Amino acid sequence: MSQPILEVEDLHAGYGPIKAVRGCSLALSPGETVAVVGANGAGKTTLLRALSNLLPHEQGRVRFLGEPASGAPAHHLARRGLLHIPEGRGTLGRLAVRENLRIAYDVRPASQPFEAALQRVFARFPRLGERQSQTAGSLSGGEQQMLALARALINPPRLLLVDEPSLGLSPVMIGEAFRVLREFRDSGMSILLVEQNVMSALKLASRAYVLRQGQIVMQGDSGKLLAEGDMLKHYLG
Amino acid sequence: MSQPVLEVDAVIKRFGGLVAVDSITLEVREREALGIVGPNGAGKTALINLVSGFYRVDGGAIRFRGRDITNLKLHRIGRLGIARTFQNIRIFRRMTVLENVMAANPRHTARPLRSFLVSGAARADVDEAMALLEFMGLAGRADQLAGGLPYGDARRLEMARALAAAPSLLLLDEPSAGMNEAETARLIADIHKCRERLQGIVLIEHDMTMIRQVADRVIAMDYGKKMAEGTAEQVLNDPEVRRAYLGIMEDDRVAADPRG
Amino acid sequence: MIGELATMTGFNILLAWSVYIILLSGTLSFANGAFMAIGAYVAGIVTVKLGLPLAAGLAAAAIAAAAIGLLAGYPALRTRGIYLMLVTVGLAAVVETGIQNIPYIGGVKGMGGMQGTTLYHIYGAVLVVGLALWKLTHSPLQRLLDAVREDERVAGALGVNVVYLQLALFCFGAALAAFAGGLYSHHMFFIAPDHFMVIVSVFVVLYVIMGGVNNMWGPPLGAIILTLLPELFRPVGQWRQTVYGVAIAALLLFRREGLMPFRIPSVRLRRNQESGSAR
Amino acid sequence: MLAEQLINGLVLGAMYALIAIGYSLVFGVLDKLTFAHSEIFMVGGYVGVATAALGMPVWWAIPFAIVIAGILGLIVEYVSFRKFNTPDGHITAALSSFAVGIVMIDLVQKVWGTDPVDLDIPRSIYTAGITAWGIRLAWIKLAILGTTLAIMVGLQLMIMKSRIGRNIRAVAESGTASALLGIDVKRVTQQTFFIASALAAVAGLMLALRGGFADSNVGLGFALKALAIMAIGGMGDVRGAMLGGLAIGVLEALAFQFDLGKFSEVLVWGLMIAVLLVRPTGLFGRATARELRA
Repeated sequence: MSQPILEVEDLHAGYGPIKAVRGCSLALSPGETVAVVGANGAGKTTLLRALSNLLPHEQGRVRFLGEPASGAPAHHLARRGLLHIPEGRGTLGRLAVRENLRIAYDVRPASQPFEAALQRVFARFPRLGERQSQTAGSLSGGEQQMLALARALINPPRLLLVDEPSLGLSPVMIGEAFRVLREFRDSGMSILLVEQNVMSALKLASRAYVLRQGQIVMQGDSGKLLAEGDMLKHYLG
Repeated sequence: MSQPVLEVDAVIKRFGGLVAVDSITLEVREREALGIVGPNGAGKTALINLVSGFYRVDGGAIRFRGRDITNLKLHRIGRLGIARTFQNIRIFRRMTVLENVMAANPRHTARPLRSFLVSGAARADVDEAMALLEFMGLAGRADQLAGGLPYGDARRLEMARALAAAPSLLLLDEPSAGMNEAETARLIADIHKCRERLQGIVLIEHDMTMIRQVADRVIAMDYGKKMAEGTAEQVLNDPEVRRAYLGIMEDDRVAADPRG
Repeated sequence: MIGELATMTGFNILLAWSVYIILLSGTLSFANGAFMAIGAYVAGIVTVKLGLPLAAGLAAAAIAAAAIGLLAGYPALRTRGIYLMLVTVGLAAVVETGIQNIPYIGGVKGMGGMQGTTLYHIYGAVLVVGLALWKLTHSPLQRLLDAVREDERVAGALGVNVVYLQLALFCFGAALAAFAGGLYSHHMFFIAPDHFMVIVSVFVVLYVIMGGVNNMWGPPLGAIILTLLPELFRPVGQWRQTVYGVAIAALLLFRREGLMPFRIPSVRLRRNQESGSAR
Repeated sequence: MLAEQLINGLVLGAMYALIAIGYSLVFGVLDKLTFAHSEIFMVGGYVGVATAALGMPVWWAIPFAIVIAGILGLIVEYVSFRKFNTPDGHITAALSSFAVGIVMIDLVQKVWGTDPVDLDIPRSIYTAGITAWGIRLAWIKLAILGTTLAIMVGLQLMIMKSRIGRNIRAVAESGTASALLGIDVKRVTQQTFFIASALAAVAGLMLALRGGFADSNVGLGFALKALAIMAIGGMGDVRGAMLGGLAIGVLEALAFQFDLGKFSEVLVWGLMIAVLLVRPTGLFGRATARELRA
């Protein structure tokens, strides 16, 4: 088995008194798509923010591409190939669509020249092409989500962290977002997906962890988790 | 039938194009605990912010004990007897636990400048506050800085401070977020203790055990609309609610989705 | 020399407290130098031109500044943070330019003839204001103000009319600065616009920040140190200003909270608690 | 002559604009105010004095001013701003930069004394000029206007087209989102201070060139006015600062022309207070659509 892309051991992180992540351990191998599911307030978003070093690790160890990641500034991890699409998508509203993509492209050396990569993205997301010189803030919620996901297309990352892609989207756009994520998965991209929408997450990911009150209470193959009835118990109590 | 404590009548709240609260109508009856559930971004917290005066209402009306409080100034709503807690705990961290509770004393918040003349450690004020701290099991930490409190105690301090404002309606915004089983069980006990002091409670929660044990009636919200209403059992077993919570199965979205 | 130093320190303590009073409610004012100027001139007009006693001059000064504080304060309080800072700087600049251009008060050349302030007046005022602030620190009002400073919205939700409180304190602060201004003009015998440049307001805020904003003793401490520091560096001779600047920058760097970082709690439990966890 | 006054107004406005743009950049990216900006502006003038004293053609002072001011800007960023990134840190940072400003004034006065110092460049520079349509146009004024406008256009291009400009606008919007996109926020902050300080020094140099002397006490007055201009134009909005600066320069020239004299001073402040009260984010600033703060 090749070396895992991401290894997390007994991670503790949180905001001041609120210890949202209390000892999580997980791993992700190259090309794998893994989901982290759980009710709101379970610590999913905090986990991702800790993995991309937006939050300090109070305890535990994280290794990205085999090298220790704890303590490195967030932009170092980004330059080593970790792309974190945060809750609320993290698009730069006052910059043009094209500029948002240019910044995502410049993160690390790319195999393709920018214009070529841009045309490839606009082929997949024609609407972004039509609006490329508009400010990202003027896009609709769904379009901003597409712009956020397009960042993983213009210069594919080694690991994609996606935080609640379905948040605030209409059902139609949720379907579209998951279709894009499925294309990324099928193209061999390693993805760690945090999602409250359990069914969609488990249908996309091969494996999943269930988080409850900052701790991993269940993990396993998506099929097995889907089948087990008590999965719902963790949600509806 | 006595007059409801709180009436929310077709209230609307918009942020730019997004309609966060879409003409919600609900009421809290005398001595009732109303639960509000719904997935992330459903507009639950926005609704509480509207009732407590943190947000301005864009449409509809809010009545508290028969009196119209729509878009009333924040401090006027507070003085009428609506108190609340916050999802991300907003206690006064550089003040002691006792000071946090005494700061909410309605005698002084109503006439701040006059309180200059009173002694800060007036026996009556201190005893009143200490009684509340004992009630919430925080008496031992009275002189400790609120900033240093462990998570569960910080939540209880926020409730003690809300009660110190002598409210008749208490709004709780996901009080159990980030709490483990034991802390949640104790929180449920604390809420039951508070009930006799209050005419109504509104509880926003994701922890369904809490909803079942505290809420007399439950409302489910999604995309700013009321999706279901009834007893805890009815609402939590409603297929529509389960789908909103667990998300839509890819293939079975054939039926035209009402939320469009 | 010592007398002069003591006098200036006394004025600076009163001015520092005038900024502290406003800062108590979470509003920072860079206009207190201007309020001092208003006080100095108004008191001067009342005593010299109208021939009334010093007390009347000081009272008029305080009332005038409070009125201007009310007029400028209410709209200004609608702004927040950096904007509020800028509006008060703007106010200071307008007053500074104004007093330079009003012939009645001598314009750029200034105005003279005021006298009557003694060291007793100054330190009498310091004592009175100090007692009042001590009473405030141990009153419920201190808790309300700390709450407003820490989370204005939550304080509002608990029933505190925050804007009213901020406006009231803005006027009290302005009045105190003007009172000190009145004393100042009757000590200096002669005043001119360049005594009250915007830079005065900046320095007064520096006293408060340096001394520590969380405690009534912070501002006087800051005022005393920053008034005496230049004298201390006199032996450094011509490098006084540089050393003074470096000292301030270093102090701010290492004592971010200011020299008096801790709050005086407004209430302590008399009987000590049995349970160990409380201590 | 009205036309001549208008030229003077534009020249003065150009200098206001350059300082105001510097404030806008720092405020836009850092959400903080720097009080050392005024002294870096003053230092610009003395770079002109030094260059002339070395006998070099005075245009060499521009690159010198940019480098020296840029380094001063980095020092201010490190000493006064690096450590104070807490929300209520902006007051302490502003005062710390004020203290650094005091040191700058004192050091300059140690070398050149407290009185204004003349630039020893041939007087002919001031008299040379042309009279077109009956208006007396001194070369020096046209040169200053030209240089300043060129810098402003160049800056606008850099902000809008270059990578540094894109990164500055990204960090100005959100440091977190920028970090996740691989932008080194600390590096961009330093670049911003360098550029802002360089602009201020060039403005100071222009003032010294126009007047023929450098003055160590010119900083505070000019800077406070530029601060007002930035607020009027829109906090953190470079375009606003440019237009605001030129407009105020012309208005003051007109006020002087119709000998309103001193009241032109109050004009700027009155306008600022009015604009801030009506529209806190200034004329061009984006009204940060913050809901009633929850």
